[in-house]
Amino acid sequence: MHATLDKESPFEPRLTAFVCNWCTYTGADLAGTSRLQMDANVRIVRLPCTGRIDPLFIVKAFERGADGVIVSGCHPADCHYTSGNYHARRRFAFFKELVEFLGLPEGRITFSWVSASEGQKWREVVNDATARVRALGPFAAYPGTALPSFPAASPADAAKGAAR
Amino acid sequence: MNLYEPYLARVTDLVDETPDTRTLRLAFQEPELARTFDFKAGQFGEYTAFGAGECTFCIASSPTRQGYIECSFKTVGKATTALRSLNVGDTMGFRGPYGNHFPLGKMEGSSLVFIAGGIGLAPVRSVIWNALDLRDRFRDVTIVYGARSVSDLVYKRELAEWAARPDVTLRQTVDPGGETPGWTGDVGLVPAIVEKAAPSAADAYAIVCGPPVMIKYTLPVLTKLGFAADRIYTTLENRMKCGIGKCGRCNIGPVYVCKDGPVFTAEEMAKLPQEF
Amino acid sequence: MQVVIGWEEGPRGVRPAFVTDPASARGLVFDERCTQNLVPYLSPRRTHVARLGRPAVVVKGCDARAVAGLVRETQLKREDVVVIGVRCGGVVADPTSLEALSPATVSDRCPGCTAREPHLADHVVGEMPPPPPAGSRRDARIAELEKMEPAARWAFWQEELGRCVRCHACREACPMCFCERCVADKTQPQWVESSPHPRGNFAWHVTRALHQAGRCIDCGECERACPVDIPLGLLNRKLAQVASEQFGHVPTDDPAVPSPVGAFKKDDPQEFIL
Amino acid sequence: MNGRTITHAQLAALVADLVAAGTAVTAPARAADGRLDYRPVTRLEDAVLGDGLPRLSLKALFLPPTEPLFAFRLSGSDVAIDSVPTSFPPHVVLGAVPCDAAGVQALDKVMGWDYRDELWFGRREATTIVSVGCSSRDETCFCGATGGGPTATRGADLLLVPLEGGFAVEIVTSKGEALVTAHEERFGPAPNEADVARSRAALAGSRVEPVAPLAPVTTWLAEHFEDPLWADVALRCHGCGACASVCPTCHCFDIVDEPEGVTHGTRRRNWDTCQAGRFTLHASGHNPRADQHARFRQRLMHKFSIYPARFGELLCTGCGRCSRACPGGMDLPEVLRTIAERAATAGGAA
Repeated sequence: MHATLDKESPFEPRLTAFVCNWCTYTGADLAGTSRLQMDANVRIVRLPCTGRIDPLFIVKAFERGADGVIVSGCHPADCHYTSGNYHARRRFAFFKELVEFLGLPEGRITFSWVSASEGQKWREVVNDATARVRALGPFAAYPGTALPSFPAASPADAAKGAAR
Repeated sequence: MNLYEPYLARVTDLVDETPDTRTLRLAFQEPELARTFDFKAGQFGEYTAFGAGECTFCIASSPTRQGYIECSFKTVGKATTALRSLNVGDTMGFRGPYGNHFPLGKMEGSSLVFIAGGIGLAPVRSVIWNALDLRDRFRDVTIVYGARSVSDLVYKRELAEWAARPDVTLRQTVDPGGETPGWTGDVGLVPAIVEKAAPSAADAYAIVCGPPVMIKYTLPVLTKLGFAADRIYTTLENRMKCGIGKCGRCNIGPVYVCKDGPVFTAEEMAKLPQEF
Repeated sequence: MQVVIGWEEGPRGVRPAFVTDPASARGLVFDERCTQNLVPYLSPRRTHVARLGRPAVVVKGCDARAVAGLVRETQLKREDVVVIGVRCGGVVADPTSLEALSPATVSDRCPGCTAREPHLADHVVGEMPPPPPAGSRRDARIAELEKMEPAARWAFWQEELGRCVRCHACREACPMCFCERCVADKTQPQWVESSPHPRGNFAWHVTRALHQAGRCIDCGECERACPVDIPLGLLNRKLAQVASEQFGHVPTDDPAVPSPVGAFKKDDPQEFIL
Repeated sequence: MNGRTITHAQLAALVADLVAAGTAVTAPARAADGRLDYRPVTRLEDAVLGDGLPRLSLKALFLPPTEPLFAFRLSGSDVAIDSVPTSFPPHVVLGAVPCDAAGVQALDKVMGWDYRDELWFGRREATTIVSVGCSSRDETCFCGATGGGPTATRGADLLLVPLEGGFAVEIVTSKGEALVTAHEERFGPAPNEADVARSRAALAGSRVEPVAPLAPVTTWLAEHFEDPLWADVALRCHGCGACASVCPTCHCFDIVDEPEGVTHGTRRRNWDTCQAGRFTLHASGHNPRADQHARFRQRLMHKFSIYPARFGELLCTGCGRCSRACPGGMDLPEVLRTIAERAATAGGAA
């Protein structure tokens, strides 16, 4: 997706983090107010609860150019809504197994529990995830539909599209 | 030329007709096209809100008013919501004009009876202004227009204008319960008001647009008044994508609404399968 | 009941039958060609079937799990349908094929089947035939794929999913795709792009498989309906393995057993979470 | 016969010539799962000629399952449109099944009436279709009833009829002739007529068409939009649209905008099917075809009544793919037979 990146500048991945409002977002905020140094590759999307994070959010993030995704929320037993993170845990267990079975490399999606007091842990999650995705390289999994997109301009391409 | 590429047009004006209905006026950006674009009352187009898609409406302005076209629409889906979010100066797309039209030429020298319900006034408005701009070519002009409530009446400024004209008979009505204090029009459903207004069928044409149920109950009234089925015109609103007879979506039995329509006589409608 | 949904001889193999006249009930058959799951015909979307009246449906043990699933998820009242069960010794993959049941022709889901007796049924007919052959080709294929490098696996699925034309036959033929309006048909916002390009196809197949996690009753109709032979059963089966290995859930025709996605345990495995 | 011959070796050389000259060659070829698809090939060995129907029909080459119509860029209040090309580099389809070639030709009518679909015709004009006599009939095929046959030439530019060691080449159109002329050295002299006739007869086989002549069906349909048959015949239809996906003549499509980020997007045309409930669903919630039997009727009507009435030809080439693809066991030959019987009875009564 970033095939046009300047050869001289090393690849810097873009990561999207879906985090719960009560624990991880506060933890990330703490990391910030504590002036912890960390990679600046992550854009945070705040949601009420990990239970609100539909796996389609992650798919959409990749569609729109993310190279990696972080999903993070309250530790088990700490959910603001009692059981949202337990439900999310099962759902993401299925999701993780599914996308890996489809061939998505393991390191592109990171799941973590980060509490409101764990600013330090958030820094580690972010730095580790960024390093993993940096090593994996850009997510270029949608050839032909990346910008600018004119696939199937010739019948041969069309045939490829139809027959593949 | 790729048929599916729209012309670019700029929104030059917008009017909120009702809380959920808006009229956009658009002018083509290509000067040559803006000068030469022509259409006939009743024809439709595909309007683009870029990023959301296209939607199909009849052109609501009159072909006698050159230099712009207008569309009026209710916000119901993705594309109409996006169209509604456009401001004056924004760019939208237009493909058309497509389809057949009201045969106004054939109606010259006759009386015209316009009957519309709700947003159904949009295509009729095009013919009304077309006829009024050529007023001396027609005999009596009668307009019966109804909506659910006073706030659902579209083109309020124009209704006032028509009401004030001595050469137009306008009956406005709202459904029972839809009236407001000070409402001076009729209260009652459109078919009943048509019956009450009893426009003469002598050498007259009727143009009827509105919700299917309104059309269904208005047609017998017109028949009773003496209108022949081949002198009653309406438009069919079917879901379309291409507008040019390819995408297969607007078929009603053997008819391609986009090419054989959208204007049909009551006589033609009666022969169609009841699948609209 | 006013209509019995069963199987009959068709011009090519057996096919679904809708019997409204008791005299025609004699035309109903059950044998190893009765591959189709008839439970999708109970869907309220099938207005043309619903019009026939109160249904009875003939089910194999695996199909009975679909009835149970619909009852579990409050899509169907158990008392609104008469369930006629048939004891099953496995079916062929292709109900129009003329070949007899054999390890080569048996449907991928049958080997090792544990649902041959339809417990949910109001009436069960027939003697228990011998079991289908053991040893799942599908599980072997999954293991093979899992041994590959992710990039090779990705390439395999891009080839397979790349054939998808987004007709959604997999969804329409599925007894458990019961949503009145599928998320893939929603446009505001549009979560799943409707175009059959790699992006849209990936989003759709992830969505379909995931929404069937723990819900899929493994009748194989999605894969059989697919006009371009995408091995959808591999995805369903993979998630069934996860449900079984991680959460101890196996498809069942007991409506009281909760769905593994709707439920949780406090000590569910979470090694993948940092 | 206006004909030539071509040996297997010459045909292999022709494919090599074309590929070397940059002409794309598409032929039925095995996919990774062993099934046939129309796929790009670079050598003759990869092509599977005259031995089975590819999964998707030839229409997919001219109306791809998805294709961009244009891209757009937004900046402030302005929009710029990036066009897609409507002319295409030369392309040869080798080994089209005759019923597929016929389907493409049937679609020229709808794609060309009044408004000319440049994307369709751009590809049509760039493409030379070489059909091969078909030897793979089963009980769902009824090409004979639609005016086709195992060696029918409708829609083909050249037709290859198998002979010992190669093929007889029937030149059908000037485009086909141009291909022969351009590669003169790859073709041999006219074939022995008796050999060709024998080969044709062998391909035609002795099997009886599973469907009677379709003219009475067309007549009956035009008069029976409302009929108890429809509720009956469509019961096992899931409305899944698998039939339309594999059909060589189903051409309904959807048009969608796909934003790619905030400022860019593509408008695409995607296959759609009249079998889907949402196909005719209005934004208001009203659905003129709310029932599956109405949707099945539409498909049948379109193929055997509406299209013939409008364009003078059937929108069906008898390939049988719909029956094979149907998960509900619907069988088009059977439905057509039922209608033909009713038409006969009605004719007798009238």
